Amino acid sequence: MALKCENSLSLLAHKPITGARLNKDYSIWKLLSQGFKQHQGWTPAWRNPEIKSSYDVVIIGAGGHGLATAYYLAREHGIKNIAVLEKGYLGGGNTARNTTIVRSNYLWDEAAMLYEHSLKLWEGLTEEINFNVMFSQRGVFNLGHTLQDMRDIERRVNANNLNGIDALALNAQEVKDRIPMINISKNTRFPIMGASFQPRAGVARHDAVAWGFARAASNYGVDIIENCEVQGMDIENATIKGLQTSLGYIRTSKVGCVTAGHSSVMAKAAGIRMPIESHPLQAFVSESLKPILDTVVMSNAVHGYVSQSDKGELVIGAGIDHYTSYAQRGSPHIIEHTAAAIIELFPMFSRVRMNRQWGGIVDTTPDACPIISKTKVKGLYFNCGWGTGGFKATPGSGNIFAHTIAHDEPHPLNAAFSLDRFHSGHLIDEHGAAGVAH
Amino acid sequence: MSNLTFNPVMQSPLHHFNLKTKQQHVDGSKGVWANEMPLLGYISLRGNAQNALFTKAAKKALGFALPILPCSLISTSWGCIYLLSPDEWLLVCDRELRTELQQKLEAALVGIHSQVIDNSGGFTTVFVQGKNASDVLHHCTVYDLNALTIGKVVGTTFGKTSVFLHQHNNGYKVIFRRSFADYIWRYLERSALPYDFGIANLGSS
Amino acid sequence: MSSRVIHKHSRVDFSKPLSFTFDGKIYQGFAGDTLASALLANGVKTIARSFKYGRPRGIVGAWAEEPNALVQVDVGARTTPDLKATQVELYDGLVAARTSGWPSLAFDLKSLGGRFSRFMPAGFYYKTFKWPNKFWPIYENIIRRAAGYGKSPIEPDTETYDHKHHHVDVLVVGGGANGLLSALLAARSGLKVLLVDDQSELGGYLLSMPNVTIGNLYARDWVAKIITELSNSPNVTLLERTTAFALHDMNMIQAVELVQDHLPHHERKPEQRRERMHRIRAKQVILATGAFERPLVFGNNDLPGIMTVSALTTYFNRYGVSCGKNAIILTSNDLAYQGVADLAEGGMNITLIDTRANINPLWAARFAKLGVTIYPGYGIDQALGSNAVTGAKLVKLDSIKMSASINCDIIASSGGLSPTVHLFCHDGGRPQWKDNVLAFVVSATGRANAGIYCVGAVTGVFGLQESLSATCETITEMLAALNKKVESDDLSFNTDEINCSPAHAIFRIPTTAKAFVDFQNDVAVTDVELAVRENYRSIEHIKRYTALGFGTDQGKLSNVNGFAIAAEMLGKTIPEVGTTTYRPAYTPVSFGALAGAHVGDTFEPRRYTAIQAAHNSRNASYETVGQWMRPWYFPKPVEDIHAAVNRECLAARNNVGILDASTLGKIDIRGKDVREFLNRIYTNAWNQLAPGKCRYGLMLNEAGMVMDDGVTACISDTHFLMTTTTGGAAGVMSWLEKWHQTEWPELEVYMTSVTDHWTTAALVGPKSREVLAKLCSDIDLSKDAFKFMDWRDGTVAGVPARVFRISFSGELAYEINVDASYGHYVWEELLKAGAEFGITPYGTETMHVLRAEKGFIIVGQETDGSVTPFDLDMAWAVSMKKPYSFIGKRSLARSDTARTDRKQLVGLLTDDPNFVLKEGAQLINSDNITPPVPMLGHVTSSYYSAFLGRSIAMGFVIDGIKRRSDEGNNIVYAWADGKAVKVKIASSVFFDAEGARHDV
Amino acid sequence: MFVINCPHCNEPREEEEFHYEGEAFIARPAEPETQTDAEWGDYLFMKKNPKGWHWEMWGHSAGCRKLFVVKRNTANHAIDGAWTLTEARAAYDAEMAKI
Ligand SMILES: Cc1cc2nc3c(=O)[nH]c(=O)nc-3n(C[C@H](O)[C@H](O)[C@H](O)COP(=O)(O)OP(=O)(O)OC[C@H]3O[C@@H](n4cnc5c(N)ncnc54)[C@H](O)[C@@H]3O)c2cc1C
Ligand SMILES: NC(=O)c1ccc[n+]([C@@H]2O[C@H](COP(=O)([O-])OP(=O)(O)OC[C@H]3O[C@@H](n4cnc5c(N)ncnc54)[C@H](O)[C@@H]3O)[C@@H](O)[C@H]2O)c1
Ligand SMILES: Cc1cc2nc3c(=O)[nH]c(=O)nc-3n(C[C@H](O)[C@H](O)[C@H](O)COP(=O)(O)O)c2cc1C
Ligand SMILES: [Zn+2]
Repeated sequence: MALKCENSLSLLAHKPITGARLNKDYSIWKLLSQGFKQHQGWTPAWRNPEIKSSYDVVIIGAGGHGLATAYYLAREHGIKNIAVLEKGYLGGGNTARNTTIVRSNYLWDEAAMLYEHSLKLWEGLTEEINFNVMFSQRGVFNLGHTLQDMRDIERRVNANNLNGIDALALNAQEVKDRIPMINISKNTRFPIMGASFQPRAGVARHDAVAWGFARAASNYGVDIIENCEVQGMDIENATIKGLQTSLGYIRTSKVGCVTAGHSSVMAKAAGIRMPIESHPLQAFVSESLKPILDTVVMSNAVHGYVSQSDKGELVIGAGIDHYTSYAQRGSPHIIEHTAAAIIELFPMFSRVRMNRQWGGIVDTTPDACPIISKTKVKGLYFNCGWGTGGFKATPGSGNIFAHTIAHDEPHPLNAAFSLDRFHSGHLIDEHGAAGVAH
Repeated sequence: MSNLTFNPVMQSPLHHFNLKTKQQHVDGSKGVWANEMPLLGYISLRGNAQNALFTKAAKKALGFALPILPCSLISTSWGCIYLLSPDEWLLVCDRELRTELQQKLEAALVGIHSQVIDNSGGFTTVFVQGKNASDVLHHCTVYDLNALTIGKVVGTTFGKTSVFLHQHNNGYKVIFRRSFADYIWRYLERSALPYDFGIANLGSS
Repeated sequence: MSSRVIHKHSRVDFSKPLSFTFDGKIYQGFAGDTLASALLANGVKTIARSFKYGRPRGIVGAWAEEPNALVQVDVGARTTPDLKATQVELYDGLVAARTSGWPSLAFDLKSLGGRFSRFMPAGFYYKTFKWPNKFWPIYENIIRRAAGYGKSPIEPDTETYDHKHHHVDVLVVGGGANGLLSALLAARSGLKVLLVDDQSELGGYLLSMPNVTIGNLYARDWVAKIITELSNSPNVTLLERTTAFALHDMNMIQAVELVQDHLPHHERKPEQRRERMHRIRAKQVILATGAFERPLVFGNNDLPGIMTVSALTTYFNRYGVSCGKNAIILTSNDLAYQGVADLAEGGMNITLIDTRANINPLWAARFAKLGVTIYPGYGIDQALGSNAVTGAKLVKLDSIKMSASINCDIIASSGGLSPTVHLFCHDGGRPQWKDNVLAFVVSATGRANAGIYCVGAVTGVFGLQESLSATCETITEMLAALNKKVESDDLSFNTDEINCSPAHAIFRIPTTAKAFVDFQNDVAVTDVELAVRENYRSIEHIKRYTALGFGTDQGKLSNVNGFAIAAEMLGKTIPEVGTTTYRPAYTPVSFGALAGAHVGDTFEPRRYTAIQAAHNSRNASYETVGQWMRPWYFPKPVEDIHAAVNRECLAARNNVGILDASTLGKIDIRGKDVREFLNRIYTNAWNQLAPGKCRYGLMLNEAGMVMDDGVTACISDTHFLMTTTTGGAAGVMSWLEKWHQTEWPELEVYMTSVTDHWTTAALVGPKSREVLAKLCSDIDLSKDAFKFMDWRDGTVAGVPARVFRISFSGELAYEINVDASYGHYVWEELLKAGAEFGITPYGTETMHVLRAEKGFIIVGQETDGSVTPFDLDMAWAVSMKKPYSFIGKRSLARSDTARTDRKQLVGLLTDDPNFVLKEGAQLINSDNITPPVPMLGHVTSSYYSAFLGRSIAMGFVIDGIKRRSDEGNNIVYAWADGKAVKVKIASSVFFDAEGARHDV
Repeated sequence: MFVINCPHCNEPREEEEFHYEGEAFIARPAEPETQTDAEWGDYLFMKKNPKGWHWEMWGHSAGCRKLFVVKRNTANHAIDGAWTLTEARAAYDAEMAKI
């Protein structure tokens, strides 16, 4: 049932690193010494193990969430014999495709606590996994363009502050003061009336997150098996026994399914129904530019959001394509509209050029909140439904999902995100006031 | 209080662009010409095209059989009947004829499941012509105007909104809802700019 | 330092000199030049500095493949970053600047760091900049400043863009030999053909090899002949300077045309676009996109003065530019030979290094005549020179023995052709590796069922004669599938080409010097090696770890070399390694072109009512509601919003106000089952509502949450008029249709939107009856004849009108509906008639205050998709007894939804009557703020009520309905702006609970 | 970017004229009140969301405003056909009977 707020902050405290298994050898000193040796001495970031016929826990899907889950299972729950199975290359799903926005300024307590837990982990992640994930707290603005937007912003900012999450409500001029390039003219179609701003929010290097977790998990002995597709589930008496994969049968009594856009396919294999629809979500990058935008700007009303990466390209996210699809591509009018939206916010970007455009498959739920849940199959757990906004949750999600799997019991932070809510009606509707969740 | 006298004035949806004062005689000097055909009568009609009672009654009232093929229209002595959907028609006529037509229809359709609505305040028509007329519309709509043969009407997009299109004599009729008029006209003007755009005196073409 | 060669086939017009500026220096070029050809002609070698190491870089390619020469073109509002100098057509007065190199091109500070390049291998940043953690922002700042090429403009664009939609039988992409021939054959059979080519001139690579003959014509004349015929065909459209940059599902191609960028400023017309995006829906697409020659990888291969053979040849033949006097040509194939011959004939001093031990004797003989020195079986170990190439150190490949160094001022290499397969792959297609041509190619008719055909070099057929014949076959097959045939008698394409001997499968020459694969991202062979060593073994990992192919050239020259080198390191074959995914854009495309006309005024529709002009004339300030622009308030001079709203509210309560309510959705519903239909759609019951009466209704979604509300009038037993919220109108209309079409087709109802037809003026206040009476003589307006919640037909100001006596303010009020054509007129008549009573137009803000005083909700403000009618304390609007389970009913009974301690809507009063709570303030139980603080709900609406002389608010509170009447438990705190303010939970009806005011 | 044949307008039209309306043939329980919370929740929220052939509804929002059914492959965007609701029902039932 609903999470009680009183004790939630204590849940955010993170366990100190135990065990010295973590390979600490990424450092400036190692880099210098390797520089003199033509870098011949670097070792694989993660092992390439032979697949075993049985594991204590199998995680399906080596996206950021799956890898983080495996890492925390090994590190915090002492489970030794873990595999992560990935049908393609690790980190190649939505983890490779997202616009990397990390924030925790969600409206409802349950969601805010979940994402704040994650944000806290982000803040120490580079150090913890000894891999620079380039988490850059350059702040995120959520713009408001109507009176109702401004009410919603006020509501969310107040809720955030009461939950101990940093957030500010700004008026249009204050937005302009912080982002001099932005167009706050009253004559635009959707004049900017203000924004919420979370200073601790920001962006991270998406690939580094997958690789860093892969390396860290591998160091703890987790077997990461790429090019291994799970094709069926062996379930007896509503209990998971094993998995059919493209590399053969694997015995196991615990399976964590973290397959994002493909969750319905996995659910079908398990005979479970999911409140999920898979949609294309597209994004694009401009050519690389000298620094011009040092924060992240999101707007639901005009349907676009933008930041500038450390490499210099503008990273721009589009709206979702309405139809369902697994094809990792969408329709061009969505991109066209997004470009128009960006010009509406930043008219000077009209002559900047799109370099590359792509799509991912997002697993959307009716309430725009994830599912982190046990299922009616014993030993089978699902972590999905992150939709357009799960990158930011990567460490937090892995952390509490590992707990859920290890204890066969939800972590207090994900108790509210179980599948039951679609029956009881206890949805955590983030559509209403938080809008699109990136 | 029965001695009230008023002089009601109508304004068309594009009234505020003062097109009348800008209109010119249509000639070959410009690539595109357009103007509003203001204040026509528009009647929405719904009914079951498969129901012979309905079609017969409509025919009796209108003097013409309803078009029933997809995307078809017929021109009548008093205007046009557009099929918008298998069970929906739009009747466009001179404003003066509207009430009579509506009443005739309503009378003929008594007892037959149908809907007759005066929607005249809600629509307007813009006529687009000139040698680049179809070019300009190809900037505005995703529909293939080559497929818009005579006798055909299609509902399609116009910029980010939607319209009905009908090729008529030497140009196109673009029919749309009043509240979008400002946007549609601006979009049209903007699209026509490279072709040289004139406000047509529709009486003169 | 001009190095022009003048020959008759060059495409440059030497009679038209142009002047231009690069990096502050003025140069001369000619019409027909690109910026790149003009710079090369002027002896400018270094155009850029490399991204990571600051190494000097020159021009490598001649077109879209160029990795290095990114320039900033123009200044001010027109400045454009990151254009490839090879694709910028020269015009008089063009101003361009470098995008890298600080403080100058000649000396780049990064090159100092470049000496430490050994410490900056691929992905080094993942391993460092971590200590101490808190310094990361500082490190990051430095990284950011080092990154990036050109500068974004900082002024808004002054030029415009648009989109044009095309629907054609055949789209040909690429205007080279094979594209032109395809277009010709398709056009002759009567099909509607569109051909796009990205260059300024049609002809493709034939423009670079003008001396080849096809039949009895020189290539250039052959091209001209075809173009003439195509231009004269009414069914053909040719678009030059138009890049097809994306191919989407079902053959939707986006192509961007550069309309005026190639013109000098004074010739650009403000009414013309800068760029136009063509969206082409083609029944058949013919990809004739050609190929790019990839360079070979060797030591120091990034020095200025090193380019591809085809680029060197192109500059020479097409642009009349000799890039050097003494050239070393390094090749692994015969394809480069024709160019070599042309260069040698043109007087260039050439040393030919072929990695193959055996040279095709026909060529060898020809080269001997031309004085070309040949080194068979050799390679280049490394280029020599510091800022530009001065020579090369050769290596004998079979023995890997170093050999002599040779001086030169230019090196050109060819590792074979990489077909331009990009578009083929955008919608999921995959290219296939073909060993015999050492290339990823696409099949000519492999996707014919999708209407995609491929011709020319893109299919891996590189011989001209062979490709033209194959093109004929492919097009014949395409036409046959359309029941047409090739209408042509001149299908012989004998060329004077010498047959090719097999190419050498070599991609890099092993060396100890730094050898670059991807110039733009400074990816060296050692980086690929390192990636593999560190287990980034998938080609996608290699791409992502090293940034290979990540640049603005998207690896057009580097990808295949990268795949091959990776294959070598992984011990796999190239097809086993595979390619990365080709994605749009083929070449970059401006946001402006993507947006087209959807900017500024036409970004999104603004919907206006018929009374807009009247509101403008009264100085309305507007609020955006859905797509509509609604008057928000009407400030008089010096009034702020508060003063204006207070005045407007008092006028409505004390005298008479008037509101434009035309934006409310209106749906006419007819049929014998209309009552049943409404029973299912709304929460309340509709069986008893008599004609002439109106009723308020709530609509839920199937999850039981409130989605819309409004008043619906019974016109007759089979005819109702529904009103909806402004923002919800379109959604409700589709909602009704959806239920009717999918679930209840048996119900006899038709619905039609009449929102736009009616102008609605709400006349509100105690004087409203008197005002209306002045304009309306045919409705008996007396209290008992025309009751609250009645409607009547009549005339107002001489116009037929439907008048509703309903009230969203609690006052006596009439909503007057007239044909919108008369809307403005009637509005003005109402204002005239009301003048004596001080009639006051008011906007949405006053409307909100008036309704809040009465505790009426606004859907979207009081509701957020998580609110049931019971949460709103509106059980009175729900009839649980209707036989059909209305939409959303069952959901209300779910365990969580049925809880009685949910958040519920109540009134809220502050102690200080002048303190107006913030809308969005959170409600909490105490003013002791130590996060996390449990939240009870929030303030949804809050205003100062001038009429009540105090602030009022509404909001949700857990268990609020009970707490409202629990004296000991009715205090909460509203938290906003960092402080908590005490509020009392109260009834949300702040006055006139009994409704006396509207009942007069 | 699809081209969809509207069975009511009887011609292929661009995707932008349409609005996606989700999985087709989700039947509303005849007697909602007798459903358990779980059954009702399944009806409300659970989706087939197949990777592969999908029976779905589209509305011709810029055209005839009718809803109709499309069978589309969500893995590669191929479209097998489009039918009116009534026509599609028969085809759908026949296909489901085979499974
Ligand atoms: C364009 C775009 C922009 C986004 N922007 C943001 C943003 O700004 N901020 C944010 O927080 N979120 C964003 N997101 C959402 C975010 O990317 C995802 O929520 C998040 O990455 C999900 O991570 P994951 O590890 O669960 O999934 P994934 O990274 O998709 O991993 C799932 C893995 O499962 C594998 N898999 C699937 N089926 C099988 C099988 N049968 N056997 C084996 N393996 C299988 C897949 O190959 C994949 O690698 C965006 C998403 C997209 C597409
Ligand atoms: N040596 C070389 O570098 C080289 C390169 C290409 C072709 N060729 C030879 O030239 C002859 C003709 O070849 P072909 O007709 O197949 O190709 P081509 O290269 O002559 O023509 C292709 C044309 O398509 C254009 N193009 C490519 N992608 C485009 C896009 N997305 N949008 C618009 N335009 C685009 C190119 O700029 C070029 O003008 C053949 O003999 C071929 O082998 C040689
Ligand atoms: C944050 C971010 C930044 C990116 N920047 C670039 C870029 O600069 N250049 C580029 O070619 N691709 C860039 N990409 C896109 C990837 O090349 C790739 O398209 C994406 O990861 C999806 O994978 P796919 O195209 O292989 O399916 C970026 C992707 C992300 C998520
Ligand atoms: Zn249709």
